[in-house]
Amino acid sequence: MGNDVAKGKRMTAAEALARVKDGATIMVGGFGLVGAPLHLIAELERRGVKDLTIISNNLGEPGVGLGRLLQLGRIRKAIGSFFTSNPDVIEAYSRGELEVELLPQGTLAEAIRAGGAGLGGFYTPAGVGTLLAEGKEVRELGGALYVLERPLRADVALIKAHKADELGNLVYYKTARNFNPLMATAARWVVAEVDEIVPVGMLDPEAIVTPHLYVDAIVLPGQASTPVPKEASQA
Amino acid sequence: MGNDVAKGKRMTAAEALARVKDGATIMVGGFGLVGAPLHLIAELERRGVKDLTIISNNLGEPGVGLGRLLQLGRIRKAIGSFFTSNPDVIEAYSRGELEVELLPQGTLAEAIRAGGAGLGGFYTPAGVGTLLAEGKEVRELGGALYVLERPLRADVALIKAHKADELGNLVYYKTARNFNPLMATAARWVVAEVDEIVPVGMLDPEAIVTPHLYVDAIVLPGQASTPVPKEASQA
Amino acid sequence: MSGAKPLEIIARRAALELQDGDVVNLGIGMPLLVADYVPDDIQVYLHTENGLLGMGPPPDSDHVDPQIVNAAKQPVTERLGASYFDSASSFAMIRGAHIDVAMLGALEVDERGMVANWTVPGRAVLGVGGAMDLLAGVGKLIILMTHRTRDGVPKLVRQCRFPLTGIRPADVVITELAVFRVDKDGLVLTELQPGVTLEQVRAATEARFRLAPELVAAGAAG
Amino acid sequence: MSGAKPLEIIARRAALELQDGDVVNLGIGMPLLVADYVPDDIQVYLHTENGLLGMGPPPDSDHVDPQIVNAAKQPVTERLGASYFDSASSFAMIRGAHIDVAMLGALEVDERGMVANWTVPGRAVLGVGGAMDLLAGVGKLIILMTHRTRDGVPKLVRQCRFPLTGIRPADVVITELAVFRVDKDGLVLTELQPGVTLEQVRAATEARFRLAPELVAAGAAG
Repeated sequence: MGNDVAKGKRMTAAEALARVKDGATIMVGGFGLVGAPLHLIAELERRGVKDLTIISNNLGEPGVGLGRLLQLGRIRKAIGSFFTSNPDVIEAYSRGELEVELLPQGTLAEAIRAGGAGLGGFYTPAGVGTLLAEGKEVRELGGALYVLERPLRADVALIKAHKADELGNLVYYKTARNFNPLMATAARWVVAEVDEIVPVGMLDPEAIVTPHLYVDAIVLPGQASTPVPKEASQA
Repeated sequence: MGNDVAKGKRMTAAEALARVKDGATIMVGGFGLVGAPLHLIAELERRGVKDLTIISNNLGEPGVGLGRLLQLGRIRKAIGSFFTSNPDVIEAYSRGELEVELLPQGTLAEAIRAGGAGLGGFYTPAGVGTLLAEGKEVRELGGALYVLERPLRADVALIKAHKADELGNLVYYKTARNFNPLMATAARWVVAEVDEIVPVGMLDPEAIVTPHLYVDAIVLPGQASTPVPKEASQA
Repeated sequence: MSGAKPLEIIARRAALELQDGDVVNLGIGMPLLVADYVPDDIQVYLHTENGLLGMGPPPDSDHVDPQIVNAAKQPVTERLGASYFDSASSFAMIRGAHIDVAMLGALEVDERGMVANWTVPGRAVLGVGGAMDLLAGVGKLIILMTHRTRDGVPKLVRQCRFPLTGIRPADVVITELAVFRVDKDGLVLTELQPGVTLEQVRAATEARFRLAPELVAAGAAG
Repeated sequence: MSGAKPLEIIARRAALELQDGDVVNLGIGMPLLVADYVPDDIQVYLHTENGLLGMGPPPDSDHVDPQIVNAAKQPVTERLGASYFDSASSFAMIRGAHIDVAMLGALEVDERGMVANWTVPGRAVLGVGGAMDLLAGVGKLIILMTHRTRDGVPKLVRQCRFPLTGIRPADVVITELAVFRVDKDGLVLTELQPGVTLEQVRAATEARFRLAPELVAAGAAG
């Protein structure tokens, strides 16, 4: 809801993330590292915030992206669909250092959309009769069984887009789109890392994927005025 | 689900609507007449099918678009959000000739999306405490009240797009988009009336709004081989 | 009361509620007038629920595009930076509180701020449009209406006689006589329109309301 | 049995299940091989749940775009007529039965056709991906798997020991030994892979299954 600031959404990563506090719930876009806002994640690392709840499909790779925050012990809980590709998650979980909430990938996407769309919940067929439906309401509707799933929302969303205009309208690039447009709708403060910022009017009104009302801050990494420490910039 | 035909989705209106039978449930795109598939509606008239259930935001204007089908007594039931702009609806309803199911506009849109997305239902705050929630489940979730709404699906969807490619990928034009992309997802047989058909590859993969898997038939009115009767062509 | 028409008075005052950067939905009918009074030094972005963010004013008759319309199906224009989207996406913005302000008309507002603005009792219920979604979802709900009906019946009432549009109260009510804010205890009169007295407001209002401290201080209560 | 490798035998046979115009999701792992065996005279459209319809083969090493990947996060290409969309839209296609065919691997399939393909007992449950959505939603569900584990344990079992992926049965199961269809009464053996005998299938299968009439007629039961 980038509504309190008409202009001046362009910020450094440090400015954009200044409000992120210990214990925050943060959505992070990307499917693995594809479409992940790596510069914003590096800034999260630099800020040293901890006890984070991360909503993201995965937790990066060992030492890269969100995987770096995990190694540093900054993540308390992860909500996503596929963590087994990062062995560090398995280790942290088995040591009791990381709480995990697992959702089917389509449910994760839909729950984020529902959070952004002001819905109270939805019934999905995915997961019925499985371990992932345990403890959840299962209900017959129109002759089929569905699980009730609840919306997800966050304090902050960190997303990666391809281009922004100065108002904050966004377009994405190829399969780097994935969860990013959904997360843009479901957090109180939405920061978009972009490859390019163009003047208003340069994006086709029919092709804008994320209208500007969803975006609070635009960060163009090359223009960051805040130096990023070496170990973080490797991400 | 235009999956049984890889090529040859291009058809005349008559061919595309040959399968529409009396008693069918039909979604019809458009916000008023803006984005309404007027040539396909004229073909419905020509075919003479009746006892139709129409899912559409409105029922056209008196004698125009769906309003013409209403005048001819072809519509048994209408599901939509705003019918008072067509006085014929009020008359037909008061004479007991038309059944009406009224939904908040956002609920109508979301229910069509849910139908296309395989969901069993969703909880919306719109309508809580009003006449339109009577008889529906109202439930507190996360401290707020929501109405349970059910998905909508149809036998046939008649939509209006701007351009199609030969595969059936679609883009729309301005506010003529409205309900059309949603209805494309929620019917067993989806017919798109378009202004132009372009070769595959001419639509930007990032800007396609309706991917081809949703589209069964593409109708370019200028190329219809079936003559449309005079009174219908006025629509 | 000045010589200006009631609707103009209301729209002019309503525009002052807007802040720079606000995303605003003006519904249909009278609130659309507010667009003409937005102060020059702020930028607001108009959302119309049929699928456009960045709505501009009506075109002149030579530049009408019949496929660019507002929620009342009237031709409008597209501003630089506008975007188009489907109806589900548009109402996701509304229900999800991504619209900062909605300005809507009303038939009645009760003394708790509850709004009736979609149908009248006894008539067949055949139209609702986006009224309930807007009421349930937007950030700030501002009701614009004449203080009384044409027949002189107060529209700020103890309890709505007309069917409610939802269970979420208005945040602000603006009439040609006064401005009210709604808090948890109900209506608070915060401002008299120029030339209007408290007695005039009392005489035209059925709902009970309190006076804002600033009004008491200004002596309006006298 | 021919000299071909099991995975190749399975993929080659699976490709014959495809029809012209099908929209197909190949999940991750072995089923991705099927793309290499699609008959030349039909056109299918590959959907990958991370947000692409119209996926093409892996690029050569000079043309890798790291931002075009499949569900296994491997680089792929984009075919003419492709489109990109977000994850909610992609899974709407899946749950809404807009994907005609999904071909997925499995750890076990039971004699009712129920599928276990996402986790093993006793291990922490830390990954599911799109498996449950695909199973619940696609038009036709085809399971591709070796008939036994590397240790020779049958994977077609009376009842799954591994956690189920859902309550929707597979439509077809293809192994390097045989093809089964699933009807309301369970598994039906419809085809032996070239050179495979019914006795070999029986010996490698724990699940009970019936013989399709065409197999009986062909004398396979002897």
